[in-house]
Amino acid sequence: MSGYVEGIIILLFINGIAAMGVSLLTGFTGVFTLGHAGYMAIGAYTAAIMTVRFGIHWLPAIVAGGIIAMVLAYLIGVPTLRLMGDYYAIASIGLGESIRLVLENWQSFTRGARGYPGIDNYTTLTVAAAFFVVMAALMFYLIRSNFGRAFKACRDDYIAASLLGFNTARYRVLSLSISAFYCGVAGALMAGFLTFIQPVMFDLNKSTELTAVVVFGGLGSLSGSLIGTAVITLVTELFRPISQYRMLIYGAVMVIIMVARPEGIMGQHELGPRFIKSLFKRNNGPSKAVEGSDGL
Amino acid sequence: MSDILQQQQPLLSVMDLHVSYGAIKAVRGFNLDVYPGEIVCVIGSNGAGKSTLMNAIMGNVKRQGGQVLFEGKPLDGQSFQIVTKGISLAPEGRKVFAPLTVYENLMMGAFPVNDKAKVKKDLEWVYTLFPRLRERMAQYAGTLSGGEQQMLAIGRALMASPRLLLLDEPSLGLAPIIIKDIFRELKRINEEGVTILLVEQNARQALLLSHRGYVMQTGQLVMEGDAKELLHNPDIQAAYLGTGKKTH
Amino acid sequence: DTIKVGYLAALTGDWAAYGQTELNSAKLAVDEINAKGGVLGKKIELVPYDFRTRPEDAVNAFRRMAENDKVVAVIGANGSGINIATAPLSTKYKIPQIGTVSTNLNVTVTPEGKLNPYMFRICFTDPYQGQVIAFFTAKNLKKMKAAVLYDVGSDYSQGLRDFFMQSYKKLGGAIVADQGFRAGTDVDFRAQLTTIRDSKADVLVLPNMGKEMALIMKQARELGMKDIVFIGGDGYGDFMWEIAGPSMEGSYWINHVDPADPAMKPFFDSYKKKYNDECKEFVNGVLAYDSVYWLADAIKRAGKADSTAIRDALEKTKDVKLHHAVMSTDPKTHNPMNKTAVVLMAKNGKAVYYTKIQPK
Amino acid sequence: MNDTVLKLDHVNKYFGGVHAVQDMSFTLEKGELAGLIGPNGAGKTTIFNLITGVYDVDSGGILFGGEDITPYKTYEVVRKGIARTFQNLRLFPRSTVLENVMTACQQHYQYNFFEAATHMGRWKSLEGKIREQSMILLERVGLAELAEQAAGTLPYGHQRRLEIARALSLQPSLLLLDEPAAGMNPDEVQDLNGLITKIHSDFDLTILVIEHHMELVMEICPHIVCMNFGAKIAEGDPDHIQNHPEILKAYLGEEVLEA
Amino acid sequence: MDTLVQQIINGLSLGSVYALIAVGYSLVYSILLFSNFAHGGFLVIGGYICYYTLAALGNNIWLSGLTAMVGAGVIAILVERLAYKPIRERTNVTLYLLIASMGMSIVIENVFVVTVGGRFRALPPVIPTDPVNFFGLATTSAFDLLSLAMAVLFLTALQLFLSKTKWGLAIRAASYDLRTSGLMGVNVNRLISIVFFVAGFLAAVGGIFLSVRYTLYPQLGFITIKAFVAAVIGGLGSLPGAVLGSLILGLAEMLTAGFISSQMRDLVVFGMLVLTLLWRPSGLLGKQVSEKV
Ligand SMILES: Nc1ncnc2c1ncn2[C@@H]1O[C@H](COP(=O)(O)OP(=O)(O)OP(=O)(O)O)[C@@H](O)[C@H]1O
Ligand SMILES: Nc1ncnc2c1ncn2[C@@H]1O[C@H](COP(=O)(O)OP(=O)(O)OP(=O)(O)O)[C@@H](O)[C@H]1O
Ligand SMILES: [Mg+2]
Ligand SMILES: [Mg+2]
Repeated sequence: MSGYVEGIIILLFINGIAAMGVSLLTGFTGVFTLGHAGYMAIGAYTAAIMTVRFGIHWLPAIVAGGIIAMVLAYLIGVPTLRLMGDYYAIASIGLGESIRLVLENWQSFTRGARGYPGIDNYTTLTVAAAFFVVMAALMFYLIRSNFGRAFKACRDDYIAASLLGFNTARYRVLSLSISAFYCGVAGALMAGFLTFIQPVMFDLNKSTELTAVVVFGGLGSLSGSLIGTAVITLVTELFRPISQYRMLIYGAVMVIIMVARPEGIMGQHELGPRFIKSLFKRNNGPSKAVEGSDGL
Repeated sequence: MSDILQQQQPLLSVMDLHVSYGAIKAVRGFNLDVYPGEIVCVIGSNGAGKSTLMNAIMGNVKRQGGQVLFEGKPLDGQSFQIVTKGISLAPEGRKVFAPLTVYENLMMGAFPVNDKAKVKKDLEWVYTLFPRLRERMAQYAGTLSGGEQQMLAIGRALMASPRLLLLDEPSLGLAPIIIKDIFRELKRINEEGVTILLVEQNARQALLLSHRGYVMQTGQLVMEGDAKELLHNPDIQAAYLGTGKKTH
Repeated sequence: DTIKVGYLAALTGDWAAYGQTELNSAKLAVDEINAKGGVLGKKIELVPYDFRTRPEDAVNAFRRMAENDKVVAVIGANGSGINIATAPLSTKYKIPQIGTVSTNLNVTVTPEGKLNPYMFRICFTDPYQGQVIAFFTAKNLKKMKAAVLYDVGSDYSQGLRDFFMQSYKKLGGAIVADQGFRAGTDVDFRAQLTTIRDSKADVLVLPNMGKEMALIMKQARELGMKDIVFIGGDGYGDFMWEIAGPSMEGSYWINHVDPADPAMKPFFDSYKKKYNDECKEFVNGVLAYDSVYWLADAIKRAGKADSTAIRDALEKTKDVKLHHAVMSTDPKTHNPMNKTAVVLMAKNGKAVYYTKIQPK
Repeated sequence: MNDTVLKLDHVNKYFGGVHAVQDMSFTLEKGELAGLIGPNGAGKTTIFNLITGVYDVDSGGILFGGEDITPYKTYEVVRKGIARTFQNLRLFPRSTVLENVMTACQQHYQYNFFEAATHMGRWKSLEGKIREQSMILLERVGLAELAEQAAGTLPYGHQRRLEIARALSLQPSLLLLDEPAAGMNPDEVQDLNGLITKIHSDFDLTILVIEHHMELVMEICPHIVCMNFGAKIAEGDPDHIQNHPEILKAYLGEEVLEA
Repeated sequence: MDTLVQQIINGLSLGSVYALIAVGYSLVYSILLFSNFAHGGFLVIGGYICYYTLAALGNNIWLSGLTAMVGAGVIAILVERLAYKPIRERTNVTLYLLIASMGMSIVIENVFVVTVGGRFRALPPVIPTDPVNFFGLATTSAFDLLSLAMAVLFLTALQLFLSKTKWGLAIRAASYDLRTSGLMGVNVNRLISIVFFVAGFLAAVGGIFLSVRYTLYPQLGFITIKAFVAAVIGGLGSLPGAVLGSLILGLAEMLTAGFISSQMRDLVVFGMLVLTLLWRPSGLLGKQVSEKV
């Protein structure tokens, strides 16, 4: 495999992990976020500082990146997740930007906006793939369990959910924490991939991209989120030779996918025999037919 | 009575209507005529396609086949165009505008009417019909009780001063006494010249009120005829009117 | 059969204005060289890639240049963060890269002091520029009370501020106000300027990009700060006059290039002719243009279009005459040696040569 | 047998100027099947909302099994054993019929996060149980064939039954049904009658049902509470209620039922 | 004391710039209930139209301003027709609209990047920016007074339209339920087009103001983020809320930067956003209709 392709695949794995996290929160729990790049930043800096400054092995450092992001998300989530819909979304812009701001200003620890160079190149294809496979398996399992149903209940109708005995606030915070863990790990892997990180890498554009791939993969479809990640990455790579028109196409693809398939590439189905069967049933499954109340 | 009607041109005719949702065929080749001055009801069990029929007439769901004529002319286009022709619908499930007040909801109903004096008169009439709405004029519709919302939905449809009034399960969630009031009032407005097409689960009441009735089953027409005849048809009685058991 | 040279340019995103000018200028240089027969008898072919101002995208672009396009060298990008991220790749693929305006030390030398053997730069560095600004402020202007207003989110800005403050304090100056902002969402600097006004600073140092500096000056004058002197770094661009207008008058700009230098005139003229546009982001334009010439010279000296040989030739650069300067590279740091800084002064609607500085 | 399951003790609730529930008191004994009737806007649904903690009471107490449940949050109340259906349907429309029930059913077959994320431990056996239980309930309400259909596409009447199944799967001791027969034709109401009496005895439940279909309430509820303007106006057996002059006037209409 | 007054004036004038943007943004939110991230794009379109027509029409700000407003309004309608209408007709999940609007904003930005380039362009000083002195206490620019006046003017006009006409009522009804509004005889598509026209129109006003003050470049729309935040603080869909939120945000930013820490300005601002929302979950003037169960 050429290094170029390998680089893209590693990036796909990393972004895929982050997208799964956002997918859990936005697609399955119905909490719309525009700030998750902030948690990637936390993961990246934790891993970078642990490996470079304290000489800790990269494996615990990556896990620690995820955990610190998770703890922070929990602390942030408890008060803020009481906000609903666009209100949380806008607040999350603020939260993500605030994380970045702290990293930029805390120069003694993070070296500020100038970035953190000299990180070990520990994210090899094998490492990225291993993390991806394990975390994807866990996430696919999780959504097909009692927790998965609870998240979806909170998404679809939080009043009904609480009347089925779910502590919806708790599940929202839990979902946020898990998603932050995923983003944290993705960030830590990113640090080892690029060997250099800068707060500006984790800006609003990055957050937006994470949410965008989840939405047009299909809200409530994990495989959809991964396909969305692949599509976006491939679009930007394939069109690289036409350099400056690339972002124009990127934006247009985003619009066209939403217009052509507002429910996202996968709707809320998972890639599998059932989905493939439904493709041949002349109609695009039950999701389209349902009107009425919906998440968010 | 219906013989005389038959000689006139129908106000509304639905011919060979087909509607489906994805793979589900909700209405398959339904026919129906409503003559001026009539009250016509459509009865049928859950999921028979009655609401779909109403929505298809209003241009609120896509018709896959067939035709709808109003006064002999094709009734096409989107719902807002259909409304201006003098048809209004009180939809199933009430669909009141939750963040608007009761008064504002009623004024939305009067949207196609440009005559201010007429709107005022109608408003007064609706308020008399449902005194509860007058009491709750300034309350947000979303916080009304279920029955109050139903009154509002009917009132809102009346505010459009339609020539043809479509009602989708008007009695849903209403107290017995209110149902009686409403049915009495429907009779009265019908006598004033408003033609009514009604979908009801409360088939007995509906047939008692109507001139003619249609029975719908899995999207198809299974029987039509004079309301009184349907009321006494044993099959209908068995299937839609309960077994005739009464509570006292 | 051509010599392929990669170009990393920010063609989209926040730096697009600078990236587009760089690419245009580089193309101009390539055309000129090719028109004269190319180097070693071969024509140079530019392979430009955009990187969306994102390091992870730049890394992919670099790999693609190295593997698919088989470039012998890479020029760009107009941001240090990008070059620090691509540095390991330049070593891995043994492809030299020339940073145009990559002023961060860590582009060529790691924090541990190890040289990135394949990374070069044509510009001077942040510490050097910071030192120049401090020196000029304290020694030439004799102003000892300075305020700084910098972009918290920019590596360039933060670096320049740090190094300026270090040197300035050493020279006995006092920082009476140290204010920050964030480019992108912040366009209104009056709160910071009000604080600076109250601090009675007699000079305001602006280690920023052109647009922000222009807005700051304009707003400062609006706030009635009539006497304060503005000093900025190499973010200067002629477009700032359109934004700030008369507020520019009397400000000083440390720069790589003197735009009025007769040696530069042909470049500006052909740029205008080719693109029907002034080269307003001229620092980027000139440095990109000369980077191509520098690289062409190195290839010639190497005698073959082989990337390792080119690297060696770049490292051995000594007194190579480019358009904007005479270039020598320090083999230990890959920084330009003894590159004098030009100080421009804004006067009567344009920036004119004021002095040259080379602090010890 | 004679222990009190639910006791409302002088409960009051205001919405701005509207005194929606006025000094309401009644009790339900264990195993009762009671009806709550009254004109539109009388405050019936509000009572359900107060019991389940969706709204807070302004004054008074609500005792469930002797314990005052007014301070509890909704989900805590539910876990104590109260389940309800909604006047305005509140299913998860995009989920399948089966998933709707499983979501509720899982409350009684909890396994932990680790097991959920790895599908190890009790995951397999408990998921099997949840599915099995849910199917049993769907069969009870006659929806087993539609298990894989999205709930939002079911006809209205079926959705009501699904809500009942979902509430039942919480294994409550008190079941609150808010207009379960709305939108059903008389024939279907008859079926529902049967269903309610059947689950009442089979699941050993106490049931309180709000209905405007008198043929249902009068037939199956030996104990009826009637309210108007937020206050109780009568309580008793069907005969008592049907002949109560105030109820005739305010609610049933003078000539009862038959038009 | 002087400083405080000056910072308050600074804050109010920054707030009035936000207000111009926030009103248009809130207007679209009030009908389609989604955050139209392409609003910043409309603003940029207005700015560029004005820039180029100014050059062509010999610096006549009234003429080119009008062209820009109408132009941006028409483009806003087109964007709605092309990108939003097909989505809203098929689903009522507003998130999809939101993503489409993000895509649209990327498209608009990059259309300008590839056509006119990323260069910063300054509009000629067609709007006066001379310093205005308040009793020797504080200084601001004439420009800020003008933009506050504009914001208030448009707000009042819009507010009257929304509360006094039946079309205004229809907008509010449609924002809750498009289909049922159609059943009331409201031509929903036309209504939405009108709303987008007005939003584009307003965006162009903002665009012209911003480009005069802060220069024009394809990413200019990005600064609307702060205006979004302001609209949220004020209560989404509430126009007076948008103005109130803007002024509060402007003040908070300036006072933070002036007296707490300029480096941490955003942190404090977003902290305030969260606190405000925790105190009033639908913003200061947002309507809180509790859901009936
Ligand atoms: N939005 C929808 N998507 C998919 N299927 C639908 C949708 N709406 C209705 N259906 C299906 O179409 C059929 C007819 O439904 P419709 O609502 O017209 O019945 P109805 O006669 O009004 O029933 P009810 O008496 O319960 O109101 C049913 O099988 C229903 O499941
Ligand atoms: N959140 C609220 N805000 C304001 N008023 C409310 C609210 N909820 C209910 N009400 C009012 O309280 C009264 C009681 O409402 P409730 O829903 O309990 O009536 P109900 O007895 O269930 O009527 P129905 O049989 O029509 O469903 C009604 O008049 C209603 O308008
Ligand atoms: Mg129906
Ligand atoms: Mg009720």
